Amino acid sequence: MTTQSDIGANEEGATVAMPADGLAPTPRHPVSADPPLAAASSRAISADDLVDGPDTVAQAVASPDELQPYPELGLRDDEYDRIRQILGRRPTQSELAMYSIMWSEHCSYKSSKVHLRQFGEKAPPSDRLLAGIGENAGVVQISDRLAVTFKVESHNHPSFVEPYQGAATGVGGIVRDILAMGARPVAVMDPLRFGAADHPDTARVLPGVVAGVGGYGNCLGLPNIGGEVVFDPCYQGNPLVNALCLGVLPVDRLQNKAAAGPGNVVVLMGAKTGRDGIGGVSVLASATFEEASEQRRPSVQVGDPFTEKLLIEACLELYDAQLVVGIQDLGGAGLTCALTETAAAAGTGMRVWLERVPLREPSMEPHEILASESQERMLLVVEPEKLEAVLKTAEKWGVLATAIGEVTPAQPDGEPGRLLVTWRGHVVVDVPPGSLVDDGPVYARPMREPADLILLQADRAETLPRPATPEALRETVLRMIASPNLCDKSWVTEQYDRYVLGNTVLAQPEDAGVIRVDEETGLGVALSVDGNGRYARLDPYNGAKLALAESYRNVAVSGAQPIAVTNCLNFGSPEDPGVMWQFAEAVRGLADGCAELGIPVTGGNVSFYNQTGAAAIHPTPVVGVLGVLDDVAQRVPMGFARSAGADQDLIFLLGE
Amino acid sequence: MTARIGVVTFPGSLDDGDAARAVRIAGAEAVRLWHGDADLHGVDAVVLPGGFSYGDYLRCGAIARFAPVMGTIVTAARGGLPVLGICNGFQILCESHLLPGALTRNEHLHFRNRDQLLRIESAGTAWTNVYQAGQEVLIPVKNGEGRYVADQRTLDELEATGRVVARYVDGNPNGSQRDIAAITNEAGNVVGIMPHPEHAVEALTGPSLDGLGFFTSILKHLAGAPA
Amino acid sequence: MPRVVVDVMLKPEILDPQGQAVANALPRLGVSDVSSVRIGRRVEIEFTGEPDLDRAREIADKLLANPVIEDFTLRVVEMDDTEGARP
Amino acid sequence: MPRVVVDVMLKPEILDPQGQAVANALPRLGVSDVSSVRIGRRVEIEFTGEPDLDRAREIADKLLANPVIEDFTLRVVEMDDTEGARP
Ligand SMILES: Nc1ncnc2c1ncn2[C@@H]1O[C@H](COP(=O)(O)OP(=O)(O)O)[C@@H](O)[C@H]1O
Repeated sequence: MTTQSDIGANEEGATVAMPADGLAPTPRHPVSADPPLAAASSRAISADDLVDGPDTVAQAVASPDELQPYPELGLRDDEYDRIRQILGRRPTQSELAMYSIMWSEHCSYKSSKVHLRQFGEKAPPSDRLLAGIGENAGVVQISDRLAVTFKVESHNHPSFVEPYQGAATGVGGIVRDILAMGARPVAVMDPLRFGAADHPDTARVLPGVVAGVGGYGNCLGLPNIGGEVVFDPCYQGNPLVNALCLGVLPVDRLQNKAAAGPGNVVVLMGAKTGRDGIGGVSVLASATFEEASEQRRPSVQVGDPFTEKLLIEACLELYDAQLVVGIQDLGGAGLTCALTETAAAAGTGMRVWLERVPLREPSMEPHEILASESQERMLLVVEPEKLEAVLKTAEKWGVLATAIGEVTPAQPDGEPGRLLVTWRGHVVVDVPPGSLVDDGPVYARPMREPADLILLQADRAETLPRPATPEALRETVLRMIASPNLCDKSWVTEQYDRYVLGNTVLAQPEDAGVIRVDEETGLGVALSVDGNGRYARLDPYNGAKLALAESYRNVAVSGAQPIAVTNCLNFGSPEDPGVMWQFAEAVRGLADGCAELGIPVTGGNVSFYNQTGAAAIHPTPVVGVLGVLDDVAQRVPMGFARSAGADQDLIFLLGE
Repeated sequence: MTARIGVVTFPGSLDDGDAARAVRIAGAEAVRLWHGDADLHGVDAVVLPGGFSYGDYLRCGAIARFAPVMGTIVTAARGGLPVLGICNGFQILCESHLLPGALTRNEHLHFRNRDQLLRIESAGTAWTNVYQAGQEVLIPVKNGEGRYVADQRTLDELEATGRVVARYVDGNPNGSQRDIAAITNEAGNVVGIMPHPEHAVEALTGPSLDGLGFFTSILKHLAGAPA
Repeated sequence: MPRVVVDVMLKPEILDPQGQAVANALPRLGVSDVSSVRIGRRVEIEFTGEPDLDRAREIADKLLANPVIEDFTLRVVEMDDTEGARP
Repeated sequence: MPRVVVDVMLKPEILDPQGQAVANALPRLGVSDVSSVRIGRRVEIEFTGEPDLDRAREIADKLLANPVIEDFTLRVVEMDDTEGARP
């Protein structure tokens, strides 16, 4: 790419003129909660801006041959060509950053999409499902009045880099997904996988992850009602930190993300935006900052659960007062994802003044602001006449809220609107939002059964020596219960608050967590998350089914009726045909299993590239099942309690 | 007339709903108080609930102490208003100097949540009068900074004047000096307790019903108190 | 920009489990000549105008330190030229 | 006794929720001229013999600071005559 000084003043001049044609740089609603930034937006454009200004659309038109660092951003040649085709020109720096994020595996599901369809296709019909796959989280109705929403997500890689913050922000992220559906988050769970228990790096990762899950969840006031701690050397360089959140909402409070209604105001609420997690797109600035950029661009995000707690309370108050039209959380892809998804969902356009985004570091450039993964932020779409009430609510809870843009109409010809982003008067983004969200690449990647699978399967459990004497049996049992995977987990679970909110009916060490949802009727839900990477390694199809069956059983034995499934699919690189085969088989198994049990997958998450060099983790589908209890007083705890009055109780073994 | 018990919500309060529920289960009316409102709305007693007020980022309770509502509560408590501080509320009471000493990082450096056996040492306070001195109760404890510390003189004085309200038995979960779990002021109207009695008021959700006594005690106290 | 730095340390008689945990871990790093480790807070306060020591002292006294368990000291530090050596 | 003091601060670009919470609380104390507060750790290391800066640097690097999000500086300080003014 060129250095910024290549940018000629001539093209820039044309750009500066653009705001005159109806795109007033001053907000129509003078509402920024941050006066200095609002002031910056209307300050005169100085000569400095012309030299150091951002890459604009006008420049992109004028310099079609400029080399751009798309391979460093993870885009392939054909993907880059597609972008040029869509835009009819080269993308600006900001646009390139946005496409690279939205078309990444993480956001576009480009390798998994073709397989995940089965969840919808094979799902049994359900009249409980108010929102399903594709939404921030699935929503299931559990009574005339109430619905619950739940989802499990991964934060694996960040938790390896910085265990505490990685795990903490993993919890924070899934909680915002649940919040975005209109629900009050009411519980969390944390399926975890680590390398060997006695490996020195496990001593770094495990305590940090557990403290991070606890630190964030405890501080938000969400009871932790279950999870998993599994050790296996295959996770040594790729620990799995999955986090599940459960939320409850009145059916009529269901929110959606569509930025409907031209003229409505786009509000950014929550933390200021900093250079968190923009490691990926930092190459865009490296030509000018070289060494400095290394220092300035941490890929680590730091969580602030206190701000998230305030954000939760503020959002719930906004929902109850019916003050928002649409809402979306800011997750991994930051503003880029929130702006494009909300606009694409409504078919509208959007006009955004990027300089109004409150920044933690004033020197941030447009592409950095768009890519930032700063935590604890939500994007709201608000009718202009309700804006003041929204800002008042935010102020009451002490969170920042700033109008940064407005919804614009679809094109006159009926085509969806465009997303137009300016920064101090320069047009830095002008794209069809749907092209980022829905038109990303989709791959049917090559798949091949791993060559070593036959060998692995040949080594059968039946051929292992078995304890034959009572002493040997005793020794085996003692070894098993002392093994890290089966031992008491209270060192972990004691670091989690399971009492807060006062509705935890069952939690650790029970098979399923049970939460009372309605204090008057006793209505409640049970949840379990389970996975077994070793089964899935031997047979991904049946391994996924077994994970589902285990979770389903755990919920059923608590006394609940299982009704919905979420899942987090943790795999190696999809570019490895063996991994891709494992993935396809696991998805097929889970979809078939759900069809057989008659419950739908309502949402989930795919985490690929859990791999060090050529060595992938065991395929690890983690499955969460949710069940309903009409009266939580009827729950069945795990312990055998002596019935009153009886001398002895009988123990039965059910099944084959 | 039913007693009206105020429950304060600070930004970051988490167990405020639970405290209000416990108040209702005990048979009183729970009145929600807001940190930014200095008015106590005529309540007969106040509960400062658990949580992470203001994120507890500096020191637990350090920032909450400056909330407008605390100004009023400190004055009223000195005048005899019964105040119960639970966990974060206990920390706030110490930071506000209504109670002596301080709550510091757990000795083992971890947040710890477990069902904890306590011995009620003093049944003479506004919040413990339905218990018997020496009675053992099972109540959840959950904190990261619950280790009570004070200088030797203060500790000796607390012991000598019967102001240690409850002690951990069967294991000290955080390294508290002299196993102290709860203390009171000289007048016995202000009590700070680290464990969470509000989490032990329903058979379905708690390990016992042993926590309810704190909330029924205040009703008994108010009923006996001269108007 | 000069800032006021407030150092808040636990009083010597108060147990510092964090410092102790570090001290206990040192032998495992092959360090045996450390007799004690204490961990406190360092607070850097930047004023809009000139650094104001009296103001800072008031903030420290009321908010940053808890006199029951902590002591503090404060001073003005030029930040560009840092106090110590970078590693 | 001289000690080695290690100051560990979050890198400037990393969010500091602690410092932010304190900064936001100041107006309630009547303080309005503070523009930013950053909070880190101050670690005092006492050696059995002479203070050993290299040793301390190694300890800081491996144990005291998290290089992913924190920077540290270190120096030898005479403790009896403290660095700053007592309140
Ligand atoms: N990371 C965790 N977070 C919360 N709870 C956990 C975690 N790991 C295990 N648990 C809980 O501890 C209990 C025992 O776990 P585990 O030994 O995996 O049981 P099981 O084999 O029955 O699934 C279960 O209630 C489980 O939910």
